[in-house]
Amino acid sequence: MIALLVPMFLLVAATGAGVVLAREPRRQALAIAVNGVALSLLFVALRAPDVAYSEIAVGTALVPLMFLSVLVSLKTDRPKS
Amino acid sequence: MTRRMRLVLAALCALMIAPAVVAVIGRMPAFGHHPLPYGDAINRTTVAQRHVTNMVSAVNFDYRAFDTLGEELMLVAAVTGTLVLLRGRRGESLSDRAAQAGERPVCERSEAVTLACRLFFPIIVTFGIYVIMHAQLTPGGGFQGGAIIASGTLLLYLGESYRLWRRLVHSLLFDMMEATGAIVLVLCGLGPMLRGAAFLENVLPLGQTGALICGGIILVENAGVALAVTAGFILLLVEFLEETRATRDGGGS
Amino acid sequence: MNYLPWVTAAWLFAVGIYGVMTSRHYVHLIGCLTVMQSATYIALLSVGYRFGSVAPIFYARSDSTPAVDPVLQAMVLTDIVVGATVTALLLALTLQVHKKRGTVNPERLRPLRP
Amino acid sequence: MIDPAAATLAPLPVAVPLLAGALLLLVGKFLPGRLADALATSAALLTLVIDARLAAQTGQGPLVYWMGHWQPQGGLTLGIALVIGQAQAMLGAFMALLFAASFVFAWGYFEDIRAFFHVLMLILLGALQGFCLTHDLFNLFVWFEVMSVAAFALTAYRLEADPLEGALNFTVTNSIGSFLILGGIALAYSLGNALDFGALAGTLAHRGATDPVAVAAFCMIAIGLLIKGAALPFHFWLADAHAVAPSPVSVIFSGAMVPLALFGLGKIYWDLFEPVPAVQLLMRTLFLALGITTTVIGGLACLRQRHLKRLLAFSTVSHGGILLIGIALSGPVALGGVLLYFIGHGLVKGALFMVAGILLASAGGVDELWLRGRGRPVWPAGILMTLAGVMLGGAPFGLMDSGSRLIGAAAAGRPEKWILMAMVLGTACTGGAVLRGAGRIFLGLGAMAGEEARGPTDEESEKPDRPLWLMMLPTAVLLVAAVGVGMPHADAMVLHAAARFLAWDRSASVGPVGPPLTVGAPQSAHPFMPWLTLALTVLIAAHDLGRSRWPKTWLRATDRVLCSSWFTAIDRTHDGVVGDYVLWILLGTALFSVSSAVALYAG
Repeated sequence: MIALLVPMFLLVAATGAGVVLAREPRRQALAIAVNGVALSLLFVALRAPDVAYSEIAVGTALVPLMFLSVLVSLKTDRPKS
Repeated sequence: MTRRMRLVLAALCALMIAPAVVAVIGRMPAFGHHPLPYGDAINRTTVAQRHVTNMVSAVNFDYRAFDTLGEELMLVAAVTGTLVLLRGRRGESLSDRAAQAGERPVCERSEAVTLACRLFFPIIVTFGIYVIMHAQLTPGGGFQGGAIIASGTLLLYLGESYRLWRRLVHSLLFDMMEATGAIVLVLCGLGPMLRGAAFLENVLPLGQTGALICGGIILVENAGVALAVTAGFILLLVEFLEETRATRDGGGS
Repeated sequence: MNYLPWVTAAWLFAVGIYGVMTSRHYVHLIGCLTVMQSATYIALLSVGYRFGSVAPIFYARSDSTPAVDPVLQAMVLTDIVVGATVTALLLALTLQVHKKRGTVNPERLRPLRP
Repeated sequence: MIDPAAATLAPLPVAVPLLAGALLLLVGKFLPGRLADALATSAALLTLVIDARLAAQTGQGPLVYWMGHWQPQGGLTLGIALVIGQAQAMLGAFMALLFAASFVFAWGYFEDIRAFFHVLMLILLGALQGFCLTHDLFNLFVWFEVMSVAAFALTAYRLEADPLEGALNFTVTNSIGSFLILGGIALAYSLGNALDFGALAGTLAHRGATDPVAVAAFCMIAIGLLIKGAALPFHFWLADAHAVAPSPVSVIFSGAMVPLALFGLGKIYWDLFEPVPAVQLLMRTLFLALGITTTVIGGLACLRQRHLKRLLAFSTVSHGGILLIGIALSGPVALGGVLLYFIGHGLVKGALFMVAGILLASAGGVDELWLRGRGRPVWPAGILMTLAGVMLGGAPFGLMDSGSRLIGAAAAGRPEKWILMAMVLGTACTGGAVLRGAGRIFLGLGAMAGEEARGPTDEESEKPDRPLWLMMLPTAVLLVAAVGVGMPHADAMVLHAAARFLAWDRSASVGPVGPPLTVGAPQSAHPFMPWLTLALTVLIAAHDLGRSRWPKTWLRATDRVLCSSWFTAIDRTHDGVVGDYVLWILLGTALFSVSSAVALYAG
């Protein structure tokens, strides 16, 4: 069990740091999705399938999608002066 | 304050906080060996008392249903707030009709993409519904399934023309769906009181353990959550995607 | 191993707060907030975990099997909803403020100071 | 005893507003705006009635209500309990009253799509009630979060640049606070393996006696609540948010939400962590010091504002500091003072934000200097503002005054001199600032502006679409209540409620009823204190308004003090950059960790 948990925790720690260090917002959206996958794997390892489900659906699909669409609007948006 | 100075001060704070963190981590109960009387009690008693086999759902929708009530109302508040923020400028009318910004596909779709989306959309929705319906038996539930369905509707956005998508995904419908979900949850609390029971008390027949229909009020609450979450997340998606188009024509205000 | 979960949680929290303080783009700042939040997921679930036990689902097995704590999992579920919805709210605020001020640099967004 | 009919009312203060909000969301699109107003107002009034009934019933001890009828089984708590003592019920009733008043005040103002404003406000009301009544740690967090989310959205409701920025600062800082609370909950659970206050307190009492984990759990939860409760150095978001939110919303924020977060801190302390010696030590020292500093700094910052709502926001910070002092003093007398001060301050501050709203709607601005003399057409508002300012400034009548008397009396035997000085100074500064505003706006005094001219401001206005009397009415009602009309025995009542709240045996989550408690109102050792405060208040206002008349040397002397880097530092630190606010949170956390380490070694 430990052999499975340790790398999971480390993976989550690494991907989380990746989200912060990805200064370029588009890459960060991707990093968030990756972090979401890592988190849900960890949740499975921690025997929390329910939580893993929702993390997959929310953390890897919905949230990064919102980020991307907001970035698109920010790019195409001409601020009114 | 410059970013540099901020970082220096933050480093000083970290130096002061670190020992405390280390001390606390050092004294944490051993990982993986906690005594968990609360959880164990629920694990022991639920199957007998509530005829459901998914403890997490039992906690969410029965033991601690009051938390879930608050959680759903928070979802409603957040979605409402987002709608105020995003629709406020575009105006209600625009977001209920299909977008003004004429027929402009988001990207040139090949037949294959459209086909794949049309193929996968029903599969994903079915899966979401399956996850919702088995909340009381296996992992999953109203929240997970709702999120899955919501992200599934995105395939429509990718696969179909924008206008068709907006016709299918009609905001008003989902507004009402979300409100209905919240109302269902509150009534799950108030309903039993009419029969002299306590707020949120499980007064419905519990059914057969392991059957699809079991757990009494858990089913109803699960349905309410499913409604609220599905509609809420779809609304969020719709509004944000709407924004990517509305802004093309100069935002406006 | 004994300390790893708590170290991970603390690490994520610290990294997130570092990102929040140094961010130059509000969308990036929001991403850092989600990292801080994931620290709370890990802390909660690690408290509820127990070696050699199964998920709290007794569909295929008897409920005398030692299982992990379902209460904390329910709490984390709530927590995830909180995270997603607050993120949406923050993103909407960012969009609007960009329309009004023309920037999303946290350093330059200062209420009542045109 | 509690008659069973009343006992069934227990969950309704939470359920009624939430149901009304959900219904409005469903049908709001098809309702005329006025109808939505009426529905929201009546929902708030119904909540008020229910809370009042509960308060009347729980005089002999709290009402324990198990959600879903999950009574503890075999000594194990499975469900969530609401514990409604007289104290909580009174606060709940007061908050419902404030909401009703602010709904009337906003009548027809938010006649927009789908009555979203009412939906959010009603959800906020339900969340405040739940936060106030619950007896479960995680449930407390849930309602905290619901109230935060609704508040974030309401802050940005005007969709102007400043509200959006204010809402962003508000959201980021408070989200960090809620993460901290969750972390604290995780630590507490790892120690106590329970969430119900009763079950948790039992285990913490003997397990956490000298345990850093217990102290850390308390500190994290406390910091989260202090961020919401706007105590130094976590208060920075408040001035930004309250200054830019629509005035009916600011009424709720300043009058109910911020003080309630501090009361929540008190609940956490008394219900859970009081047995931990180190935490007790922290409360007696660190929190008291924080309260004193908050009171003084908030007052001084308040004097330096020209944006009326921002000025009121800082006065909220200052009075929140006084509440924090009362909580840190933690005895029946202090708690009674806190309850009374909570209600009195909420009423007065609510009325003041309503006056600001009246000026926004009728005079078309909220900048004190710009408004000079422009308030004359709405002179009745001036009378209300003056009355409110006098009460805020420590006039010897009204609920606020009785509350501060009790807190002052409880200070005996503690660093009394400092506490009283801080209370006098903070009260006088805030009252003086308000009176200055009243004189300038409604009498056209104070042509020559002082330090406040440098304060940040903006051009803001609200739709002038409401008859003046409709806005004046709730304002007057709140002030009449604040004067304490019809509440001759307020002191005795709150003291009784406070004694009950503290005497209740928490380790067993079922309230055994002891003999009726009678706590006589203590004689304040300093009967002259209110008069001193009032005199100082008037002096400050007169000094700022009469600048053109005072001798130059005197002005130069005072300005040399007020322009010294110590005072201008206050402006410079409130710079509106969220990164700096987060840094301040970090500094506060460092302060907490160092002092708790000291407390652990001392204890």
